[in-house]
Amino acid sequence: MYWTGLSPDQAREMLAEKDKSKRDKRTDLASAVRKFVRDGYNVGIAGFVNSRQPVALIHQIIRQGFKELTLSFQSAGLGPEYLAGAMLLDDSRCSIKRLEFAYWAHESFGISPLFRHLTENGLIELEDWSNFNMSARFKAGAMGIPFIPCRSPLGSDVMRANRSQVMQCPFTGTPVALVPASHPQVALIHVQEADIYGNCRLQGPLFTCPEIAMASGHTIVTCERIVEHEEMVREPNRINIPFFAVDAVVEVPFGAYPGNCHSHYYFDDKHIREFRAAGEAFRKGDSAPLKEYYDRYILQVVDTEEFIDRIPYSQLKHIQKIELRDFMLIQDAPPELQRADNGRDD
Amino acid sequence: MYWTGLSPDQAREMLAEKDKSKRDKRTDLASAVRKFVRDGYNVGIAGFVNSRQPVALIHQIIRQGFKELTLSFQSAGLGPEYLAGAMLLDDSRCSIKRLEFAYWAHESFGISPLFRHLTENGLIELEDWSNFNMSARFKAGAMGIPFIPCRSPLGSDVMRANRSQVMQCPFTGTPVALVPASHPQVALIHVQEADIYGNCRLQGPLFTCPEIAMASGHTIVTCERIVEHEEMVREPNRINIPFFAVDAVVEVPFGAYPGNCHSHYYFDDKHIREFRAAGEAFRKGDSAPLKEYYDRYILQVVDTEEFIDRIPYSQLKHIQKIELRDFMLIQDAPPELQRADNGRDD
Amino acid sequence: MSFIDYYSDDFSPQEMIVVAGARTLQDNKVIFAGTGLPMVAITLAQLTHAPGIIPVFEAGAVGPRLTRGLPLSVGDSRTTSKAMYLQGLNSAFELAQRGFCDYGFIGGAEIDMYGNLNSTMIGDFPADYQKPKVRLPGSGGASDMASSCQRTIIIMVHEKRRFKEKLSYVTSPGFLDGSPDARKKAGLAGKGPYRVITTRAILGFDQATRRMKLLATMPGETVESVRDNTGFELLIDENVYQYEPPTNEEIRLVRDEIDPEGYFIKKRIK
Amino acid sequence: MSFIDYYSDDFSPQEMIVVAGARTLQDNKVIFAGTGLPMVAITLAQLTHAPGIIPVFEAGAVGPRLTRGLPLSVGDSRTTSKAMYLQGLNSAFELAQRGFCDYGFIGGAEIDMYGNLNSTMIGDFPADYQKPKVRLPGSGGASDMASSCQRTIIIMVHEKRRFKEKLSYVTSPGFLDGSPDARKKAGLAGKGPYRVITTRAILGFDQATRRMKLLATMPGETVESVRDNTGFELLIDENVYQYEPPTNEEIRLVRDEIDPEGYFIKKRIK
Repeated sequence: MYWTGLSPDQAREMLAEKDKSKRDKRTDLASAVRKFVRDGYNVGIAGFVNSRQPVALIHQIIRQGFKELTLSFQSAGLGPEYLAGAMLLDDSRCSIKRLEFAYWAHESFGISPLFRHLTENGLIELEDWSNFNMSARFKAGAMGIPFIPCRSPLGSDVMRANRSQVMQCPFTGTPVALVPASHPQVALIHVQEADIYGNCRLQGPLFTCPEIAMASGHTIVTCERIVEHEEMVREPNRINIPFFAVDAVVEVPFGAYPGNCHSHYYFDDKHIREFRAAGEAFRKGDSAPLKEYYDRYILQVVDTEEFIDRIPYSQLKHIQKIELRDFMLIQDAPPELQRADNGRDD
Repeated sequence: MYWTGLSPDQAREMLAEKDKSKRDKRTDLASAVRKFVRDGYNVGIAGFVNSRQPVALIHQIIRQGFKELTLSFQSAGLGPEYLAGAMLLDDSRCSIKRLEFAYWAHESFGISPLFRHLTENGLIELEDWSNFNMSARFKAGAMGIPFIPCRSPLGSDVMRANRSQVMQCPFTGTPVALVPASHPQVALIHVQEADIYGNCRLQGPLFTCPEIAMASGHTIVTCERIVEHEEMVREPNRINIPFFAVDAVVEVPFGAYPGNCHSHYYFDDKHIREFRAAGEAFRKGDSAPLKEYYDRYILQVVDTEEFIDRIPYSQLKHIQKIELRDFMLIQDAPPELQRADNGRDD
Repeated sequence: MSFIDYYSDDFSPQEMIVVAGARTLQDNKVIFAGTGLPMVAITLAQLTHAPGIIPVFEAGAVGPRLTRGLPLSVGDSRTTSKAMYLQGLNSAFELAQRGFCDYGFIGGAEIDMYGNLNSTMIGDFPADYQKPKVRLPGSGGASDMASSCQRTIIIMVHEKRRFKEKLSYVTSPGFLDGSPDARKKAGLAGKGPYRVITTRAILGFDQATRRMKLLATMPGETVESVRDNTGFELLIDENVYQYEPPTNEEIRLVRDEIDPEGYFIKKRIK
Repeated sequence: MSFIDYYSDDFSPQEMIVVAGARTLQDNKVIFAGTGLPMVAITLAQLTHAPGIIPVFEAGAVGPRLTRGLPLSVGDSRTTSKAMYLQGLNSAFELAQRGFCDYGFIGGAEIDMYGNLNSTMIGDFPADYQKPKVRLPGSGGASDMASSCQRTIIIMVHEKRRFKEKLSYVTSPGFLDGSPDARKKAGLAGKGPYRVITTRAILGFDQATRRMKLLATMPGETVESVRDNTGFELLIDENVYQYEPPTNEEIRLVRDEIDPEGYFIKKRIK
């Protein structure tokens, strides 16, 4: 079988030889990307659809320009969409070679116009999996086993178009799918909180972030805020990614914007629609809006701070407010201010 | 292959047909054991060595009497030791038929005299695994897959005396061990906190408790204290066992005594030694101390509360104090009261 | 209350299916929810007859109360309020694989008579796989839900081009080729499709043949109109009936409480 | 400070090996620690030359500071203070299997010339497996550490009956039958034994033959005395040397700070 990214043996050897000491890993976006991303790499994109997508890192990758990337993820929207746009505007600067994935769209915000464009024109290599398959592949990688058994989606065409194998279980005699480990060369992850050593505490769904971090050759973490190490280790049961699975830590508030970052900000509906509309125009033959979008928000800014500078304050305030208001409603608001609670009376 | 406990298909079917509603599952020790334990069952023992062993449940099993049990655990001390003593004193009341396990002893408190007695006299069936193997077997069970690949301990005699199979990995061509899922009919678990529905929040190491709970046909949870549901769900990221993996919740303070229960009490060194000494005397031919121990602490009391009534207050205070004092030292004590900190200066 | 006050006479086909979807859900069951209409239907069920439904979202949340507003993604912040378990994708799918999820509740783009769904591509497979005629978003978690939840409920728009004799690609397994025990032989854990809820009908599956069967027609539809909009031969239940229209209260809940911004349920232009 | 003040002249063989164990550990490495003497040695190393050691305990704790007193179990409360990851057994062993653990540090009851360990049974295997002559506690996690940590350090009492030509049972794999690439062929991830630290010697393994080799003798021991207490033919390094005795400070730390109650290091009766 062919491996994209690292083979299990390569991944093991690379990690075994790595310096795993507890040391300050803070750096800036440009340095982290320069140090850990290369042309031709298999890049693991953490988050889920448009939540906690590593947008800041992807923008930086676009600014620096990397070619022939393989993207590995379960479900993603903004991350691959931004790379697709960069490729379609100038593929001598940035390009996707291949996808190992389960879903590329934006859920309630609609399908991905650029994914349709790339695929329907045969511009990228596809390997379809299910969400569970991709998550399990990262998990196998994180666990240090070459494959993991999975019962879905057996019998489907998904399993005919990828590298999974179906075997008779030697214990039960029934068929089971084996999905091979995924070890991207580099993982891109956005989290709420990290300490300077790379210990990460996630809020809300974990998605497949811990698994991707532990499976990958190198892991770059951006975080909404760096917290004191002593605060982090006060609650060891809440640490979701251990420091030695992380190679670089960059503090980037709004690092998942315009997506959702649990406890910090909800989707920026308006901005996502603006970006999607530019993609849709591109698919229909008008590349101007997409070019304008990239110039304005990615290429003419040096980092995420400058990107966020170009978003109206009222929009940022709104997405923070609807995220935090919701939290208040759940936990602290007086009953008369709460929405009808459809849970059971307990 | 033969399955002990439930086969993967049986385990799936049983769970699929179960009532998984969110309902009050509080009950008492005797009712829980009466309802969910049967002669001949494969019993999953949670905890690790002498920490968070389900002692209260095991004492109750001894009081009610169950025969021909298969015990499944990774490393345990007090749990199987208590059952072994009950068997050796009266095997018409209580007996162990078989072990699927990795380690039975007491670490710093010494080896298990009753385990030696049982095995060296050929009184129980043995299936040796490693700690990882047993943990991975429960994990496969919890994940709903019939086996899980494991790279250890390949090449050892452990793998020659159990039901694992070695296969060539179809992706890498190298050998990998496959360990079959374990689905005990019933799991015994002691935790610090549960709500009335069975959601559990663990403190300290999780051991293999979540996996055993999710793998087993039924799960009985004892807890140091029942917490309000609203308090539990305030921090969903801290819930380690979801309510629908639990069938009964019993509030039993000191439910892991004389073992360690993180955040509540440390080992009762003195009591463990007393119990071990009685076992050692038995192995050397004198059954009187063991009989006295069982009469006094297990058979002549109706529940854990009465058992704890027979422990001197000063002993209980001591084990709480050394557990809590330690916590204070870490987090809150002024530097001059702390032990030398051998961590790095950070 | 008179009949005229009780039932709505102003609802869209999309509103009808979410109401029917909600009514199909039993109280106190664990429902693994796909994105879009299933989330709306579950919320409606929780607000009406089934407050004890335990939703599971693939990004990790189990049993949240959907009191923070309709989630726009099965992985967003709104799926997590007071959840009783909150890990990640692996844990959610493992719960289903183990048997914790009574129903998988998913949408679909194309379906065949055995309840198989396509959400991957239109075109020849595998010939055109790398350059399909139309590329859809891909499996996501739907194929895993359809594989491992005990039963599957499917909710979709009923058009002839979506109800097809042969799918370009089977993304989410139904009864596969319809042969006896096809799912079991493939190694699937769940029992397969239970209901298909569409803009025109409620459909089930014939036990003997595993073929799709019309159980009820939506208000304004007939057996013939459903047949005409189905691209394969449909079995008709001997007790086929007219489905009860949405109540005013159901419609109010959908419009005013659940999806006031019209993210999933398009506003009806009067 | 004079030589006489610096080195201890009052120490037990057990104290000698934990001191030697500690000195063997490099700073800033990840050490997966078995129960008993390895825990004492790691703590001593952290208090002396290697404050940056990252201990991993199989019950789940990664990188705790051992400031709450010596753990009496690798799963007890004292292993968790300020840990940087705290899950369970699966996570700990998976970290090792993935390659995060530089060294496994374990004790053993019996060893052979290829560094294989027995902690399961004495007697004929498999004939007497169900009724062994002597039953030991079993593998625990030691076999997993010996399999998957990048290198293994073994610490044990040096007696002829423990250093055996042939083990009753191989619990923890060393170099297996000693053949070239035996570990790799078996499918093991780690590279195998690195050092054996005993009450009489420091031993390593010959690269060409993977056989145990005497590197240094403990104070009071000679090449002959070590040979006499070894049940198989020992290779002798050409640069074999006398091992440096414990310092007063090391002994003080072990006795007064690390194991004052003598749980693992028996009190020396003067």
